[in-house]
Amino acid sequence: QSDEPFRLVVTHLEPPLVPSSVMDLALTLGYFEREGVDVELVRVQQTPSALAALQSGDGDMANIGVDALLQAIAVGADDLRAVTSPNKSLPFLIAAKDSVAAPSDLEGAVFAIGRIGSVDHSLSAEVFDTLGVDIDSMQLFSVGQPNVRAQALAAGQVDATTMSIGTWVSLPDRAGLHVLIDQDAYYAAAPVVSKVNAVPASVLAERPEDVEAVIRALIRISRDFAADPQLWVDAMAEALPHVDRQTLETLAPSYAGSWSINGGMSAAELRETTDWLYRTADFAGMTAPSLDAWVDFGPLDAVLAEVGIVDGADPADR
Amino acid sequence: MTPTHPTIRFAGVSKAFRQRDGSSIQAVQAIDLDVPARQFVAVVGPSGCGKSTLLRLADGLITPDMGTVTIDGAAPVPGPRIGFVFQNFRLLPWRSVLDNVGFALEGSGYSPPDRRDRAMAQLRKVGLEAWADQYPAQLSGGMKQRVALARALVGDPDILLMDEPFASLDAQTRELMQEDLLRLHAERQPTVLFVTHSVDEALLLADRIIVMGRGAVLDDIEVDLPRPRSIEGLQGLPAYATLRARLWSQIRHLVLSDPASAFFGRQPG
Amino acid sequence: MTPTHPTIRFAGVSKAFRQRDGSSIQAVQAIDLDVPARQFVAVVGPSGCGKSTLLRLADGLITPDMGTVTIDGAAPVPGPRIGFVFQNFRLLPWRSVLDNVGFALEGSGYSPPDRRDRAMAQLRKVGLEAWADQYPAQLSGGMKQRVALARALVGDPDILLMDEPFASLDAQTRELMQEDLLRLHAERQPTVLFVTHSVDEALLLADRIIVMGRGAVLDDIEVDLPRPRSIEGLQGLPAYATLRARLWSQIRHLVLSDPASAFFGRQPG
Amino acid sequence: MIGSREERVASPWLVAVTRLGFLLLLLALWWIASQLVSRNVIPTPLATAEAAARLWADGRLAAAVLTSLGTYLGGFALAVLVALPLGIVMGAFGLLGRTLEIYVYALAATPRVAFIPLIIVLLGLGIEAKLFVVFLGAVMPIVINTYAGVRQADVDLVEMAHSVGAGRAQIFRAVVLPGAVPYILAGLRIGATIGLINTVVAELYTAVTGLGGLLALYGNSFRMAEYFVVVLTLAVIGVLVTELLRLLEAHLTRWST
Amino acid sequence: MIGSREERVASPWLVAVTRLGFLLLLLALWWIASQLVSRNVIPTPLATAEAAARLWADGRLAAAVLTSLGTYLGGFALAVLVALPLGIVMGAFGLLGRTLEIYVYALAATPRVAFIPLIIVLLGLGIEAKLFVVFLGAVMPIVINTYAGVRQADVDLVEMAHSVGAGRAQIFRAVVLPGAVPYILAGLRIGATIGLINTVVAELYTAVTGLGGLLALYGNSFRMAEYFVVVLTLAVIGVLVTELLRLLEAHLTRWST
Ligand SMILES: Nc1ncnc2c1ncn2[C@@H]1O[C@H](COP(=O)(O)OP(=O)(O)OP(=O)(O)O)[C@@H](O)[C@H]1O
Ligand SMILES: Nc1ncnc2c1ncn2[C@@H]1O[C@H](COP(=O)(O)OP(=O)(O)OP(=O)(O)O)[C@@H](O)[C@H]1O
Ligand SMILES: [Mg+2]
Ligand SMILES: [Mg+2]
Repeated sequence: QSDEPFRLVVTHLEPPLVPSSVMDLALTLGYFEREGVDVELVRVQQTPSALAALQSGDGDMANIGVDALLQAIAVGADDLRAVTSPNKSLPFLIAAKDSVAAPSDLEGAVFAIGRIGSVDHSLSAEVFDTLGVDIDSMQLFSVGQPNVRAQALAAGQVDATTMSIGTWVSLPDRAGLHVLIDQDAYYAAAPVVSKVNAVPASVLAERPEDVEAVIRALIRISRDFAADPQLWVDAMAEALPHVDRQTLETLAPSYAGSWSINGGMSAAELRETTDWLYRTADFAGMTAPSLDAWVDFGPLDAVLAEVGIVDGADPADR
Repeated sequence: MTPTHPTIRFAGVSKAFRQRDGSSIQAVQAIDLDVPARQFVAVVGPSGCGKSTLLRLADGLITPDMGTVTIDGAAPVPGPRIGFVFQNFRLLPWRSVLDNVGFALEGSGYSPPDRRDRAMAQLRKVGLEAWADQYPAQLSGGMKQRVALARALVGDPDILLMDEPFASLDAQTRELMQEDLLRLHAERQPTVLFVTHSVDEALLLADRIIVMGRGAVLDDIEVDLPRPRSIEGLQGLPAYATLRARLWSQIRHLVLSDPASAFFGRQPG
Repeated sequence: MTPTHPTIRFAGVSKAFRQRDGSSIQAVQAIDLDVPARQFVAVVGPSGCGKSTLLRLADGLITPDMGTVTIDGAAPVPGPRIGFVFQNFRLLPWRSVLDNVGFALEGSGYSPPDRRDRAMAQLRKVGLEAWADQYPAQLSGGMKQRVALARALVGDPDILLMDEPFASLDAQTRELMQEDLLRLHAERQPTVLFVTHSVDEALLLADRIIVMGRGAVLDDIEVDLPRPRSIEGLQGLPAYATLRARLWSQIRHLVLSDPASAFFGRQPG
Repeated sequence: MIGSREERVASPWLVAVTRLGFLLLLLALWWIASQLVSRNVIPTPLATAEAAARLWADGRLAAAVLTSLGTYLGGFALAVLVALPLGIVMGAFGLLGRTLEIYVYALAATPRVAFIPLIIVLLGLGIEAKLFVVFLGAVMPIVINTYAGVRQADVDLVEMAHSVGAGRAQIFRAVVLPGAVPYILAGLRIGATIGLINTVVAELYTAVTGLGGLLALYGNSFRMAEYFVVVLTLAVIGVLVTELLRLLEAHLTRWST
Repeated sequence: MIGSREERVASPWLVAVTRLGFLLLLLALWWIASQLVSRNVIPTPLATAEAAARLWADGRLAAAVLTSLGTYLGGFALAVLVALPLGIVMGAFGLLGRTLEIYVYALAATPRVAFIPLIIVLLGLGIEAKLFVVFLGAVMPIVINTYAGVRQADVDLVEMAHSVGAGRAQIFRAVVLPGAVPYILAGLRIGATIGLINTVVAELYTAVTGLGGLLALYGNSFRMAEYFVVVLTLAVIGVLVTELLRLLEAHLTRWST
């Protein structure tokens, strides 16, 4: 075991208004400490930086997109393993101008995506598909980062785009905009695991107790929040004094089923996610790896053996 | 253009320059001087006495701290009608010899081919026709000086302000240029202020010689020698010898009496 | 330092400069010239005939295209033991007058206070002690030339290469500087190459006069006038008049016979 | 430049040879690095060359280069058109220059990314926004160097020009600008390189297109060989533009020996 | 500089007044813009001032400034230490300069973002990586301007220095460098501004800290008043550093009248 702090790399700069806030709150509320692990949060902007941090040894665990992890593994970073997922389903929604009343109105309109083949593009295509709308009937516009997409929508430069609910609620002025497809409908249409916490093999080998302690702390805090949403509201209000408490109160119930009470790692869901991703354009021509090539259930199972599995929450099938 | 014949007048003119240490140098001090139309005035005096400053004042390039400089009653306006030969040539390094000379005509409504022709004619007069397309960096010191001369003369100036214009020329070329300048003066009769270090040159060329010392006019000598003059012709005249001796002793006195000079108090060798 | 007395030797030296249009100018052509130790040699000749080029070759600043330049048998190595007065002063604008003079000593092992003292002493000799802390931009033309002179002399050079060193000085200061130079030569006996435009100056100072024309040595005249010399003293001597006339007509001939010159074929005025 | 006046010009052949030698050295270093750094972060030169051939063959690279070049050259041209007059005017009118300079520096020191939201609102996501981002990056170095160059004008030559009666405009054209040429060209070089960088920034932060888009694509999917091809393409464009500027400079300063 | 020699220096008081006047003009324009542009993209000056007071009071801004300044000044200092010698050597040895210049331009034209993954893998997320990003941005303008300045050395003065027997080092110190000062200082100015921009880039793309972190934070959550405070803080730092460089320049060129 090392005396060094355990560096957990996250891709947000302050506790986000979504369930992945458990990583920040577990630190401020002392969950990590209670599990005996000295966690240091390292904040980066985007998944590529987080991945690079894992590879350089400057991070021990990173919360990253599944697509990026699979890409990295596909090109040779084959010692990375997903061990848990505090935010398996990012609460995405599709927001649009008021003039776009129904998804079918988007035909011929401008729809902003990150870029051709990116996850938000593929996910949105899937969502529109289940609603009977062909995404290719829209003018797709590659705009990049989520906040830029939101700005472009707010500025009236595009007609609709995909964003997380956190981004949506932090938009300062939503006049003239509305939610076209909400997060539940979105997830129902495209049920894929979007983010996982990954660790390199070296950390798994050298600091297994720390990895387990982190997973344990995240499960404990998720269970506490699931049991009492008001706890999350209080903690967030403290962490983000500038956010309207009313907003937090509205958001809290919508996350009722989103907390990763059992670690957020369902083998079936992960397998589906792999298959789905490998059908998208970004992975064209590659063969999907088996689950054990990128997931290690070991640490999570050890934790679950200790804290027990809660039925009716996120499945812990293997 | 038909020549006009302006009068230059300095009335109580003083000019100081600030120095690094905050003090100032009085370059020119309470100068009263009238240069009547058509007169050829030579200015002599020891190094640093304010000769170049006087010329810059006359061209309106600097303005006096006190007093006024006027040309025919108005403040001087620099332009090609006032030809200025600077002590340090000041050629534009990025222009050919020809274009350096032509530069003096650019503001004055000549067509480009006209400008070329006049500049070329002037270059011919200073013996540099063959160098028209070269750049200044390729000229010898004397050649640069001749380009500067050509530039000052190309506008047919009514006033000539010349700061040691022949200093870098060999004796013979200098003599020939002096002849040309005398001829020019006889023909067009510009008003001339001519700084020189050579007493002989001053006596050969000028109607009148101003002796400057430490920023002031110390003597003002009418040169009543017969024209046309030549060095050989002058040397026989007693008046020439008298004037020469007077000027010589004036400057000697100035140099030896300046307590700041290394030669202060030294006896003539 | 005790003076040494080097010999400068030019053997078949030619040097051409490329021009913009691709052709070249033969600045110096097949020059054979021996300057024995301690000799004071003046170089005269029309503008652009290669005098400055000759001096730069002697200092090793440029290398000949053909032939060799040697000082006591070896290629010349520039340094403070060869004092060079450039025609265009070349002062460092960002250094004070004192530090410009001191610059010549910086490579040669003097301590900084030593350097200051020597530079100051040299400034005193050219009458600019009071200007030690000023920058070149604040000096008149003649003052700049005196700073350049001081810089060339501060290293107690064994060889002096002087390119019209007194051209910007007033007549009297020039005379006093000439006296100082003659005294220096009598005492330390450096070997001197002295470019001048003044035939009188050449005759006053030199043991021997080289007449150059179009890159070549055209005449080589022993000046067997008695020393110590003074202008006044010389003027009475018949030998002086003869030499003067000879030089004068040589240069006149050169200027008037150059087909590229404006004065080509002109009759003496 | 040191060495006697005569040693100043290296022969073009020699330069070509030493440049090539240095290139080989870089390639060797690159190869070694590709072997040493783990996890395929650095592709081998060979893999990169193959990727380049592939990208060139399917026309993607060429299309991206064309798109990016349009943005780049357009924005750079705008920057030149604004920066030269501004730098000149600031240098010419001392008070104006001293007044504006701190604002110029302030603007120069503010990250372009910081303006992106504003730019999107005002100019949208299209070519206008991109041109503006390139413009913003390239304009400052040109202004700063032009300003410095104009202030350095030779006072003796300016006085000479006054003495022949030249007007302000003529003094600028004939005396001040030619003297400022080396400054302006150094400024153009820096502006050209930063403009290229900002082309990529613009393509990443407004509508994703061109070489910036390819960079994002290959970067996010860790296709490092392709990624390197894009990076090297950018470097080559940078070299071409700055070499053109060198030719321009050689032409403008042909008077100096 | 135009106008006769004597009109060249504007009084510091006058400059202060005109600068202030321009500032008021900018504030007025800002206010108008904040009213015209929809959706709170531009906060009012007042809202920004309040946000500044808030950020200052809770110590966040000061802490971020300190963090960023450390990165910035460290990286800039490194850049100066490398760029000056490199620019000088390139200018001094013609062949070396001509050989290296294209590689320098190539590097200068390659977006820093493109190197970020490599930098993180090799240097991590910490201060080393950040210093390196700042260094990369600041080094090129300084090299390019120093190189240009050294090549512009006055050949007459260099020949004079040779004639007094000065060695290479002395010629550099006494002749070439003083002559290149205006170039070097313009290069330092540009380098300082780009270094500051790259500080933000570094803080955005490696471990998020300092002012770059605040910028991302407020940008992502659309808190525009706070966002503007950070942008203005960056601008002020840029102005302070370039004004310091101006004082340095005035000191180094005090010889020119
Ligand atoms: N750097 C150069 N490039 C091209 N040509 C040059 C260069 N230096 C000198 N020349 C040419 O070489 C010839 C001789 O020049 P040099 O300076 O030696 O003449 P000079 O005798 O000193 O003349 P002056 O008395 O006018 O100073 C001239 O024709 C000149 O144009
Ligand atoms: N720009 C300036 N700044 C400061 N002082 C100056 C400036 N120009 C001239 N001076 C000073 O003014 C005085 C007169 O200078 P000026 O150039 O008029 O002398 P001069 O008579 O032409 O001398 P010379 O014969 O040596 O050329 C000198 O003491 C000089 O130092
Ligand atoms: Mg003078
Ligand atoms: Mg000469």
